[in-house]
Amino acid sequence: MAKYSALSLLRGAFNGQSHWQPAWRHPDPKASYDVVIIGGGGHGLATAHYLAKNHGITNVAVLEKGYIGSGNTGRNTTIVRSNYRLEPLSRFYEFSLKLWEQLSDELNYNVMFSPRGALTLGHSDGDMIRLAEKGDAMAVQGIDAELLTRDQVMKIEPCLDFSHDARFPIEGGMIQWRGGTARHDAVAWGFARSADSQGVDIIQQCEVTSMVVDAGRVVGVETSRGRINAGMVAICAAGHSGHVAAMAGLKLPVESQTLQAMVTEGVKPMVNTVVMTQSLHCYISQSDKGGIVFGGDPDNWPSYAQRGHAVTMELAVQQGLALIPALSRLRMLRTWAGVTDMSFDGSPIIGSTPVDGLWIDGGWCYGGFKATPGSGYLFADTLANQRPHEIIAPFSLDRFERGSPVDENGTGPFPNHR
Amino acid sequence: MLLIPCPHCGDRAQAEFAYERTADSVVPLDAAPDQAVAALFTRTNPRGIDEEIWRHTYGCGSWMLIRRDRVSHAIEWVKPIGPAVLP
Amino acid sequence: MIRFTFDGRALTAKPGQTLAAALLDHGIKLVGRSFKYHRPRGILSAGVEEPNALVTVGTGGRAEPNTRATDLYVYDGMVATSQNRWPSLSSDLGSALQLVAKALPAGFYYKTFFGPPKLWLFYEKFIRRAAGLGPAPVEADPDRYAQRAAFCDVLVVGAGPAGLIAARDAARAGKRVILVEQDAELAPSLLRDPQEIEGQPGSVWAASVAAELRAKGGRVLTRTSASGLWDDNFICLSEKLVEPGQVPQGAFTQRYWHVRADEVVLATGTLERPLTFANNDRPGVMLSQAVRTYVSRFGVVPGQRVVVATSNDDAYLTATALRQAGAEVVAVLDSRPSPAGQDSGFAVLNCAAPVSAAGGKRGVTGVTALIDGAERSFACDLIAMSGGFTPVVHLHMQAGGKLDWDDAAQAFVPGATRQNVRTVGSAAAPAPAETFGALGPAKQAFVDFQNDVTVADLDLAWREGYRSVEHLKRYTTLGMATDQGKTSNMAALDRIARREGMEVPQAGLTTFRPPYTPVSMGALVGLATGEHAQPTRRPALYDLHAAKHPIWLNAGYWKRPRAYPVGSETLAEAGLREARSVRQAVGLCDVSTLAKFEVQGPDAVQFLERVCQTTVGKLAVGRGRYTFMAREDGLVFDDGTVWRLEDNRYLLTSSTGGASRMATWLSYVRNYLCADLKVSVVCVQEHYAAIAVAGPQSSAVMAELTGAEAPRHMSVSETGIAGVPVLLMAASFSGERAFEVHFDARHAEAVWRAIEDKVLQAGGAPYGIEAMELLRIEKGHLVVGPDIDGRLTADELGLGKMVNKAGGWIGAATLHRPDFADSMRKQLVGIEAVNGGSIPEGAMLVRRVGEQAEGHVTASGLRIMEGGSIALAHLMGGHMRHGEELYAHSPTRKQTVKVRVGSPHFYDPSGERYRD
Amino acid sequence: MTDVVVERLGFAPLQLLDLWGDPGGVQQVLGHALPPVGRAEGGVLRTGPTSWLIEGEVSALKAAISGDGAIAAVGGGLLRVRLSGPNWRSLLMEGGLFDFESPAFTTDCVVITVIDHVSVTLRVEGPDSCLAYVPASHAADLLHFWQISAGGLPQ
Repeated sequence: MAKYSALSLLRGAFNGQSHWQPAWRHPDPKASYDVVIIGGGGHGLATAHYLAKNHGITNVAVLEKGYIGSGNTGRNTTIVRSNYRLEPLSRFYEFSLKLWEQLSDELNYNVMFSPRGALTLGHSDGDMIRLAEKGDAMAVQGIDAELLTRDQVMKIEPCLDFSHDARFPIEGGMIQWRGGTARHDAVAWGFARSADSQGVDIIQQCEVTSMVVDAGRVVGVETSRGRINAGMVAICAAGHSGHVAAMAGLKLPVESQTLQAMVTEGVKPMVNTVVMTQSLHCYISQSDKGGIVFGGDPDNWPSYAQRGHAVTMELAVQQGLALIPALSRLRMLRTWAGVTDMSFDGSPIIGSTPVDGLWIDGGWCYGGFKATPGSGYLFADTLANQRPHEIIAPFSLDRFERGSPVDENGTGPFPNHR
Repeated sequence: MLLIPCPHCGDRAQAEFAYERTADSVVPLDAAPDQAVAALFTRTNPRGIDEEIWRHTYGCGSWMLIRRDRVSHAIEWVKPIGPAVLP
Repeated sequence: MIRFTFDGRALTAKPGQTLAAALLDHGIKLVGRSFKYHRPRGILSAGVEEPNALVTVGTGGRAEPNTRATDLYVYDGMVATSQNRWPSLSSDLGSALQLVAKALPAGFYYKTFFGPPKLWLFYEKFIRRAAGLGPAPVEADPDRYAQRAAFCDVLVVGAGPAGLIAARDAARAGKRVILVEQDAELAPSLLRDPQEIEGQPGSVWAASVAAELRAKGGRVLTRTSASGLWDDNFICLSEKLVEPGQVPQGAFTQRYWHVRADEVVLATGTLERPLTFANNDRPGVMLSQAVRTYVSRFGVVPGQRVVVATSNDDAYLTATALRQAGAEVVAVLDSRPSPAGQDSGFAVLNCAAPVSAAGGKRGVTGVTALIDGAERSFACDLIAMSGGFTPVVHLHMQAGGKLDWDDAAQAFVPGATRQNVRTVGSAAAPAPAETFGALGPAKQAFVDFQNDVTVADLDLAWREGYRSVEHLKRYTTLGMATDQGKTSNMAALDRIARREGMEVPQAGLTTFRPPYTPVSMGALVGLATGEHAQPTRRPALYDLHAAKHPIWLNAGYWKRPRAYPVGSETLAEAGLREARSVRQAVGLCDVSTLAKFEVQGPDAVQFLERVCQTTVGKLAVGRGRYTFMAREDGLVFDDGTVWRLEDNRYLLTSSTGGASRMATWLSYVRNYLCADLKVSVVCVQEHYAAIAVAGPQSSAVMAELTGAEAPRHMSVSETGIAGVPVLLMAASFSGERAFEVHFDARHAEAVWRAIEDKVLQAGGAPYGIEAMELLRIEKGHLVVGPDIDGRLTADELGLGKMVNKAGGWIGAATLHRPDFADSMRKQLVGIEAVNGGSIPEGAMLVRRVGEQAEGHVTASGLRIMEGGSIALAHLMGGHMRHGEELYAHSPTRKQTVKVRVGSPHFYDPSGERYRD
Repeated sequence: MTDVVVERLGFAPLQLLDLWGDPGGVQQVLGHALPPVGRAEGGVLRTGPTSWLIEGEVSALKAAISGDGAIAAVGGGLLRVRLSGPNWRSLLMEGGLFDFESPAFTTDCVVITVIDHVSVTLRVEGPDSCLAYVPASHAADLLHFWQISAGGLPQ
């Protein structure tokens, strides 16, 4: 893997940048691999990278039905944070956040992880107490969390509406300074380049059409590019987890729903952090190109269409404008939608399945992007050792029938009730 | 925004409706424990046609079963749910 | 004449001119700076596809950054400012970036800026400042936006000749029609290329069609963009009622339409494609049809010595228009081999295409062309180029339509559709043209003008493996600028196809998502701004409370009084005083927001015993009880009271915050699970106002008010207060003898005043949520949200003894899951500070600071009369840990308080005070 | 110039009739049958598959439906607002979802729909007026919305 550096860019200035090699190969699939990963998004590619890097397992194929990073990896709002209330979640996301902090160097690919701060606003005393509770839960685990007064929030984000008759008055907030954003596509590309350089085959335009099952064990997959045998099959298919799992006769505790996001035309810096709120459902940040990136609620009804509901976006903008009235004259430039696999407690599902040889990394709801390095690392560890890593053990598939959901919001088994 | 044919009111905007759950997630009142757990915590979740329970929440309030395609969003049919209704 | 300013310079415009037209009229060619290299840019187009000429228009709260000068009609007093330059447009320091451009190829930032994240954060500051086009808005928008629904049989998008005819046909067939046009004028193509239609001059004809549509009840909206075409022909339109930055003449600045149409007819026309050659981004390089628009429609000739470069016939019309306007057409470079336009009298050169433009920020000075393999240069001050026509298929694709490849036009045209959408006019049948790829040095040949993406960037991306068109876009940022690739996508596909040696359709296609043109955020929101950003629900007694100037609480959508401070009292002081008056005398509190359901019918008990985890059937008429409800997963999600008013008539109350969830849940159970029951469940949350009266004096107060002995605890009587029939329910949330008075909300004020009089006479006071919280925490009553958090079972909440042992309630079946038997699950306990200090609500419970949390404080209060901090908490295995000492630890608030675990019932645990 | 008048009529005694069976004697009590979905007759509006909103005296009706349904008072929670003048249909299109401009939406038609995020029950009283039943807690918001909107209706 030719090293990326400022120096090599400078060298390119004198050779017309002609020395750059392909970031990854475009190989044909081999007949057999030790591990076949279904899904060439951030999670699948990260799993492949860590299988190779941490466990020396390089006879690995990542199968992608479109092009790498074409699913939710390229369709999110790029937020990275570990500010969760429940211990299994904050512990996992903190593990992931620590990987983010060194990811650009690890991959020799700048994923532009920008720890500009993840700010959650509180609009009432009640909100502030819930924020303190979350911050305290984080802090006792050594995760950074700082409660902010209204004045402190005003210094950090002067663009917010601090008037006292605001519909959502700002009483204060909580910030995780180490949270922020990253460049979503770069994450897929960086993991792909690194995995490829370690020998992993990334096979694009290769759709899995069925599972090959022998004596109750998954031993391979049929694909649009022929049969591929596998020692283990790992599903990293995000919104399509249920569809893929069904090929092995498995029904998952997930429902696929659409999550939309949007971006405005670019303007000079105005939103400094990632702004979220305790009692609303919108999250706002500003991209490096200047666009204000907005996300809101999922559409709350099942869909695989990658096509959102016009009104959901209007509701998200309504909340965003309530917080930052000066956004009114900006224009919405682009909307997009991803298919999310909404699990039945809002937490991911990682680990083994009842089908021998089949493993899953899914159920990420709308939290999958920030999990990318963490889940790749821990899922690779799980696959390599054929047992769940301790940090992801709480997220086993059987937790629902056992009665141990990890329900951050306490809203129960229906995703649209969250 | 879908146009949903309410069995009682005719075609109405989706914003008047709320999706509740899939038909396969209904837990009958007399469900055995295993049956209840299976219904609550597993879904076929097909990338295609499924049957879902919706409510005309901000309209007549009635419940209905909608069979629809989750990729094209085309609605195949809608059936009313609930007690017998006078004309 | 219309007066306006551009970068402070006072200028004039003719009526109907766009800013671009007016600037060209004044000979101003340099209008903006590009995003990445700050290259000088002029005006490329005459429409919404403009990538270069972006300005900020308006001032203060009306300032609109990134407004296309080509899509902005000049109005008197308009203030327009160029963007992304410092200190000025003509001497922009950022343009120094062009010097290092060679070291900044596509995706350069992925290959450098390594090191710790803080370092990237540092670099990013500068990158962010350099990026971002227009200035960030600061002030709130002073204007309003309307949102409106419309329904029609046929919606026609585009009021060109094809659209007008389609709309007229539909109207004549008796259909409801809406016709929308993004331009300020109908049929703008007829202003560019005047022609007679049906015996009338084009624009007269267009006006007569519009008049006919209106006469037949149709709606014709100009300055209106169809931005999104969603499922089932739901279309969003944004209509400019005034120009960007302009002071509205009426109530609104824009109107956002939500249209539902049976059929959508797309007459959206085509966009002209630029040619790709070196320095094709210089001011003075323009699209051919745009040049013609400026000449014929706006009366502006953008150059005097013109080279026309084309791959199709249409550009000859431009040459003709220029000649008629007095400009010199130096040459027509036609890429096609066969002689075309030979009889036009122009110097037509075949097999000819531009390679490189000369000139800088003041505009082009010449062009070098490749003619049959030989280079030749021409001096000129304007290059009018045409690379063919791309149908506007955006809305067609948004509606799930497929695209077909039209080889003659080298363009994608609308194919099969899923929705009732059809395309007419040139968007369905674009004029033939050929493509011939990029010429000249690839590093100077721009494909995406605004984002500074060159052919060299595309080639680099392809070489590095970013071969899918989506990868290419994302790696190079092609098509991601404010024009969304309207002028660049096809050139990129063409380049990929040539590299891969395939046809364009095989090279791929990007999907178009809403909006077609950017939509003001204000329009997406309509009137839901400021204090109306979300609905506010006001209880019936709102005005009465407001007169007392309470401290309000936003409880979900509701406005509720939190405390009624006297004098300079703080919230805490007022809350404590109010709570003490309840403990010592009597208080009254508005609890109208509680969820309330009337459950009637012979099967009402059966229904309620499904929903409630407690028994209901044992209640005698006139009695009530505390109850709680489990979800299907066995965990408690709400609580309340149930009252038997008559044999077959019950009133069920539950939490305010859970009201709509409970209404849906009861309706689901009734209609889906119990459709055969003879039961009626009606939500009466708003019909009944409710006032809680609590305190040792409460029964005396009620007796006085009703003239009868007050009902005993958990009994209900139907009586009257101030002549108003009321339900008098003896129930206590405070721990004192207490009542809830429920009655028709129409009489809310009369009843409140009557009760308040007596309460005041008895030495009591009204109390708000703050006091209510103190009272209920001391008593150990639970609240949905913090205490009943949807994660615990009834047993774990300490409610196990009340569970209906006979079962039958929803949730019983799943409660047998093995992990629920784990005795170290969280359980509800009380905690009390042992060495003073105040227990922080939300704090973690730890054995020692530095250890993991074993629980947390759900609600913190105090012993109301004697002081001392007490709280409710969730604690692992808490029921077995009474007496244990822990710390309530709040690192975020830097507070740590030693606490002892015990019963949650701190006050009158045996319930003595409920009895008179 | 608004051509639409928004008039706050205040509250009235309103009852919700909810049926689980088919009572025979209703026609005799009311003088007409219970109206079908989407329609009103006299003081009775159909609000759902099994429910009717009734203005006026219901004690006789209560007797007639006994065993087949129940009646609950709901009038304290519904503010009645009259929209009148030639532009009432146009006003209702603001912030709406339903086709009030449809020629089929005529006198005694009833619809429950969402306007400005509030669920409202509407009954056409005649060519020039329409009666809205607005949840009392939302009424201040919705009246404000109508007041602003009425000032800027499109031609």
